[in-house]
Amino acid sequence: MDLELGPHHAQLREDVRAFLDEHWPADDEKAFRRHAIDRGLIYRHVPREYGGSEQPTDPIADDIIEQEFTVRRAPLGIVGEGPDMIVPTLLSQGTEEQRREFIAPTLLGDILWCQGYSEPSAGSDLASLKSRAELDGDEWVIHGHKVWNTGARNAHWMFGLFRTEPEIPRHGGLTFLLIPMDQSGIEVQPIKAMTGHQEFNEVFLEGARTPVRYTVGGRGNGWAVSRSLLVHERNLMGFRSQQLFNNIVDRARDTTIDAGPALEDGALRRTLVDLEADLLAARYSRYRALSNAERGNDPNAVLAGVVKKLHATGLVKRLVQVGIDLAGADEALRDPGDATVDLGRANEPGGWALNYMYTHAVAIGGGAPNIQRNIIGERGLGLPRDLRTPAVETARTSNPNRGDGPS
Amino acid sequence: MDLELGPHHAQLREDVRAFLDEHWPADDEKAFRRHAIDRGLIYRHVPREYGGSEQPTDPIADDIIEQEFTVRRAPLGIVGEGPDMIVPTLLSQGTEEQRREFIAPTLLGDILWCQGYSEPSAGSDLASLKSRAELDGDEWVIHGHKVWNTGARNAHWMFGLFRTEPEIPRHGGLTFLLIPMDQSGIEVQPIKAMTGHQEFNEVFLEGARTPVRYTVGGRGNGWAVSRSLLVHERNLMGFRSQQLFNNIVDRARDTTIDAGPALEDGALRRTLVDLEADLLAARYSRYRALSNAERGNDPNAVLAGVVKKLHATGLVKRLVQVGIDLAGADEALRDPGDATVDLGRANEPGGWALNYMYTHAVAIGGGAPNIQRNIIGERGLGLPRDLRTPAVETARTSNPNRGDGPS
Amino acid sequence: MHFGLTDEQLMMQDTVRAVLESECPPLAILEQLKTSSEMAGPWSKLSEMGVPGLLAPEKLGGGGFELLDAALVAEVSGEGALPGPLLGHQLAMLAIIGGGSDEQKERWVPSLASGERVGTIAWAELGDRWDPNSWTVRIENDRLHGQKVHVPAPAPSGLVVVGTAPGGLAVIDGPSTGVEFSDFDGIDRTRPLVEMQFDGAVAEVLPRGPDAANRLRDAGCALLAADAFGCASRIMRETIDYLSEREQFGTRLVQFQGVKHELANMAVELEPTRALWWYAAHALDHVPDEGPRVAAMAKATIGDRAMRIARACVDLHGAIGYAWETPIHLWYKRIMFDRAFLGGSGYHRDRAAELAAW
Amino acid sequence: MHFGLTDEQLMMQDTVRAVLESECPPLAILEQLKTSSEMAGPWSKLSEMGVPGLLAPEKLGGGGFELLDAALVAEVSGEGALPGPLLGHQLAMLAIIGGGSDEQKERWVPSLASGERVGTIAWAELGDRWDPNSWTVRIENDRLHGQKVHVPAPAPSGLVVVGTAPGGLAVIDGPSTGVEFSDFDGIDRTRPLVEMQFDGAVAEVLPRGPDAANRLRDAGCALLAADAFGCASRIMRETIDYLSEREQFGTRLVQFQGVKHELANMAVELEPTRALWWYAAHALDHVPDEGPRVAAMAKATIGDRAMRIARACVDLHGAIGYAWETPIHLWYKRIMFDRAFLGGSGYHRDRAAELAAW
Repeated sequence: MDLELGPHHAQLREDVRAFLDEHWPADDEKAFRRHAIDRGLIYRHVPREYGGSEQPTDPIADDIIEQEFTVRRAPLGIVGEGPDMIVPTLLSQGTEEQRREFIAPTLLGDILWCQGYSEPSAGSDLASLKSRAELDGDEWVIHGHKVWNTGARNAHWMFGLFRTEPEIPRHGGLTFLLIPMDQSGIEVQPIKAMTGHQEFNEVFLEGARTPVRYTVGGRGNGWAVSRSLLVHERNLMGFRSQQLFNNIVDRARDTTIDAGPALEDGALRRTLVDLEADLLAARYSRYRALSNAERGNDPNAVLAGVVKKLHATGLVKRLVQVGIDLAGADEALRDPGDATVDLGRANEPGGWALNYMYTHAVAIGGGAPNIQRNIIGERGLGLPRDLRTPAVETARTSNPNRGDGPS
Repeated sequence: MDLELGPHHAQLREDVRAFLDEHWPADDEKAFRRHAIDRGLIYRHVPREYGGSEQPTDPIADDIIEQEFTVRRAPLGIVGEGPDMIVPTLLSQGTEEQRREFIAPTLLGDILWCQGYSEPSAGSDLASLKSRAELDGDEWVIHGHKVWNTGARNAHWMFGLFRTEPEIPRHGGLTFLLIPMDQSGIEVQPIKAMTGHQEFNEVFLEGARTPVRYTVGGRGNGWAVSRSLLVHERNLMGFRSQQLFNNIVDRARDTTIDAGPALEDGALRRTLVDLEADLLAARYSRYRALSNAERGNDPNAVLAGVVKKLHATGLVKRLVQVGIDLAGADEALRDPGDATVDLGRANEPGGWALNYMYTHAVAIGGGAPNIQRNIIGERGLGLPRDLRTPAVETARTSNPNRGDGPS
Repeated sequence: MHFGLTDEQLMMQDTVRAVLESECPPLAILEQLKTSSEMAGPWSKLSEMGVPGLLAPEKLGGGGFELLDAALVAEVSGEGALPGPLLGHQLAMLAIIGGGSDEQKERWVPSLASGERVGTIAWAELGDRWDPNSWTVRIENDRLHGQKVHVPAPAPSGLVVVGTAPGGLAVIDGPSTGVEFSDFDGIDRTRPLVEMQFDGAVAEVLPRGPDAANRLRDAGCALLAADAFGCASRIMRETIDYLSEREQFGTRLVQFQGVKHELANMAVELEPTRALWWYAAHALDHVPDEGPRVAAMAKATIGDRAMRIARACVDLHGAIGYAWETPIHLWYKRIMFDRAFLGGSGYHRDRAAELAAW
Repeated sequence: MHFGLTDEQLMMQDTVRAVLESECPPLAILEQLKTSSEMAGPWSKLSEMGVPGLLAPEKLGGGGFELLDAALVAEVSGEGALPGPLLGHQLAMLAIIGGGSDEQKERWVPSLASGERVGTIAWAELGDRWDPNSWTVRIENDRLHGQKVHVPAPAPSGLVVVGTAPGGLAVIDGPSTGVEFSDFDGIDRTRPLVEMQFDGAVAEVLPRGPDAANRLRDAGCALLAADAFGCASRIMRETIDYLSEREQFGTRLVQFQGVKHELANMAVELEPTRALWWYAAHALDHVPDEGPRVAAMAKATIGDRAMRIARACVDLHGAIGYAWETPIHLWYKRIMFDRAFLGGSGYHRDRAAELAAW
């Protein structure tokens, strides 16, 4: 085990601060990001040739960079379907042509993406999806209906799974396609969330078209392509949780329980210790996963991988409950209004109520909790399939990355 | 709603105290119980003609009597399979001859009973039991193997389910029999529990015999007879929980947290309030059930009935956890030794450790928790059967009173 | 001994339930919220049925019912996510009945009982000051000074009972100068809240206000507990209904044992607490030694459980549970209100501990 | 950056695991407990492998390993419910290494490291006095007076490190007058405890004892956390194995989704904490600012979760889980020991809060 905060880490922190002193605040976020890429501070896992900064794996360095950027409210890499999902997918499964066309502009925010997985009747059971693409010359013609799409209104492109081989059942007949959004065959309708915000969209595809060269991973291989996403999954949840925790501590300093600061209340202190224990467990589990990705000798790596999501969502739910209760009636009775899900601003008006509800999107997104439990049981603990569930389910549950949720 | 602690209740408390002043302590418990029956203080639900004291339903009166007897450590009615299970069964399903022969001696402890339900391969799935009885003239001849029998070593009689119609599958082929224990065809072997105590027995029946007149409820009707038990179930758990709670409060007075009595610790106080809320919920749910038994107008009575057991076992588990943690290392590191599961004495050495483990017997006894959950889902919430479980299960889950547990 | 509802009480619940289902079914509430944040609710229908005056004495035009009856209505109100001013109205009524002089009662109660006038209660102050001892609004020469928050939105011509330092009550009888209302963007759209600033508003002191204030708080706890219970049981029912329809993997979701057991665990948490709020409401009228403490316990316990159930049920729905079009957020937010209004769970647990005999 | 085990560490765990499985498999431990409450355990085998001296410096005959390595052995010890004096021995060794003079180390460490002598630690005093500041045993003129409880049973010729007021350490080097042992009927039969009464027993003060005492406590927390983790993961495995065999309703119990989801929830609670105790042990050697605090958090968190898992797994077995013949109570009781020894979860949470930067 080698986790020393070495001299290079102290140096990195100095470097980051100096970088921010020089470049931030900036009017032009894109220019700022270009500088940050040049200096190896963001998109550290993406090769230089595709627009990343290509740095060695070092989660401690990642943490230092995130901390310093966050304190200064400087933008890190873009968060969203583009950099987090399609970029790693194209890196591992895309054609050279696709990589050159999409990755760099995606990292700089010139191309925005949305995701086309879930359908009204295919949520947890994604392999049952119905939206279909048919070849017409060198173009796919697409008819279908996607839901729980977060970015459709602003996105330039959509990626997703479409049924191309109607004769092959379930997940065998799917193809992963990239589709331009700006065309007459696509209509986007917003879906309002319980928070009152327009967080999702429905996307209706009626004769939408995309060239065959935008097929990723080959025709009929869509299921495998979508599975590969999980390997590259970023762990934003851990960072988010730490920020929520920090917000709780801030609040506890300013709130009174029994005529003293809440931070001196014995029960709250024990609760904070419990929460922090899981924050540390999540943080070092992430380090553990990264190390195993390099060495591959962790005998419990699969189990550790499949429990990660439920551990993270369980923790974030405990955090928001403690936060909203500590914030008291003035927050619990308040509509989130225009509050944004800003990691560092839960203590602003409406912030706790918004985060409180938003955790449902976090919990459901990327796979309903019960699907996760099946995966943990079957892949993590080696349990057999459920009692007489249809055989088709095996295929489905082998993909922990998708589910009955927003995407 | 009419729950007034009326003048008659105040009078009752005076009467009970006077009774105890006069009759307790006594060397002869049986004589003491006879007096208590004469005065209407114990076996209040059993008709006079069968040896009970035949009083109107009044749980407040029950509570007063229990409180006063417990304070004085005077014996209430006998607790066990006899008065709690076979007496109500015979009252509702037995022949007049059976009632006259068994009930009064059972109430006075002259006849002790044990229960023959579970078998090695039939726990939760009780309908699959194999022990069989065959007619030989006017006697049943019995071969089989029962487990998790608590009273077999001292019992004079066993009641239980036996397969009498081998051609009828599952629960259809069972008969409820009463069998004398003192015969050569019966061998009892003790089973030690994790507490170190000999809490259970295995019973081997090899050619054991019992007269046909000891068939209860008719041949082949055993399943229905065993189901009727649940209706008469006594709620000892509530009383037990209250006693454990009182022990925690006592302990909290004598234990120091942060240089003050634990009873002044804010976190513990909130925990006590939470526990007490469920004690009250359980108590008034019991009153509610008794009232509904008389009026039958409670639209949620079925749901309230099926959740009772898991609510009670969940509560008792929280209680022992708080208790053992409060008692500290000196108790948590101590073997239960000869401690007894005495309701009022958890604070004596070994008492918390014993209760801590004993709650498993409580939780498992009378139906594994997951069987209870199925029953709650199906009977309480109207959910359909599980996904493609065998049809036979319906019959099984319709009996919430039995399960994969000690009996 | 009888610990259960009478057939009349059950019938009353069914009647109110039917009115809510016909007058303001959840989908209609959602529809109305699209264009307005004002939820009128079926006040006149409820008034015809005597609901506003349930707790008022018969001789003042009320129903002369007990708090348990009001709690039974609160349960059904929770089930139906009843929009409107009932909660604040009932508390205002209790304030006058408990704290007012005979003359005041005769002056105010009949029109409140009939529903002709609507009352509300200005209780909390900023910083979670729910405890009457912590109030800072002053009344001097029948004039109020200070600020109240989280006031159930009063009708323009309404009557407002105001908590005053140290723990008293005063009444603003209709529009008055020296009162300024400001909007508060409340989480529960069916029960909007406002903030009130008093700068010399004319008010009448309720002579027995200090006694009444505690009674109000206790009654409010019981009513909010019953409301939260109703919300949670309705959310469970909505969830079961949805999962019974929704198919995935060729199977209705409700048939998965994992789902069934999760729902069963919710029922184990919730159903036994029905007897707890029944008893809390009953005891406030009949067992004065226990009522306030049990009401505090009921509010804390049921509020927390209802919230957990609401949150778990959203997740059981999958993404659709998070969508605004699915009405469960009506109850979810109502439970948030029920938990927070009159003070949070920790506050009431601490109170219950203070009141305990141990 | 590397945060994982080396192949050597994994191999060491496998080796110890194999020794325990061959020398003292759970059923053999149960069998031995039928006739004796003394559990010898495979001490000589472990000594051959260098386990007793793992933490001793190489120049004193030890392995020169880190606390993480000792914690990895503790995990495996938990998995195998290892009977014997390893815990007390390791803490005694750490006491002498951390608190002794050079001469004392040279005198005592080699024979302890080889396993030839067995050490133990007399830490707690009656009334849950685990904090070194709370100790009352006095040492005057190299003679001890007072009482210690919950002492891991020492060998007759063993070495006993004794905590003394105010927070120091002293060593009783083998049999001595003025020491009286009395039996304590301990819950964990694989790690018996005694009580010790000192009435003028001869002892040598460890000059740097006060520093060492804190280090001991912290190391103990990490070792107990690792042990409890091992116990819980083994209990889960035993439960899965049993439920995979046991059929009811014509189906293996493990195929019921309710069972599967309950096991999955346990894994979600437990598996991430592996990285927590790894880090606690690592930090105690390498990140002195964080080590003590994280070790306290690991003990409290993992102890509580392991206990919950143990209790849930007993119930998942059905009645057979409650039977003494089923070995899971070995781990169950071992977790009870791990949670209570060196102080309960609340105590360590309070300590962690005191040490926090917030």
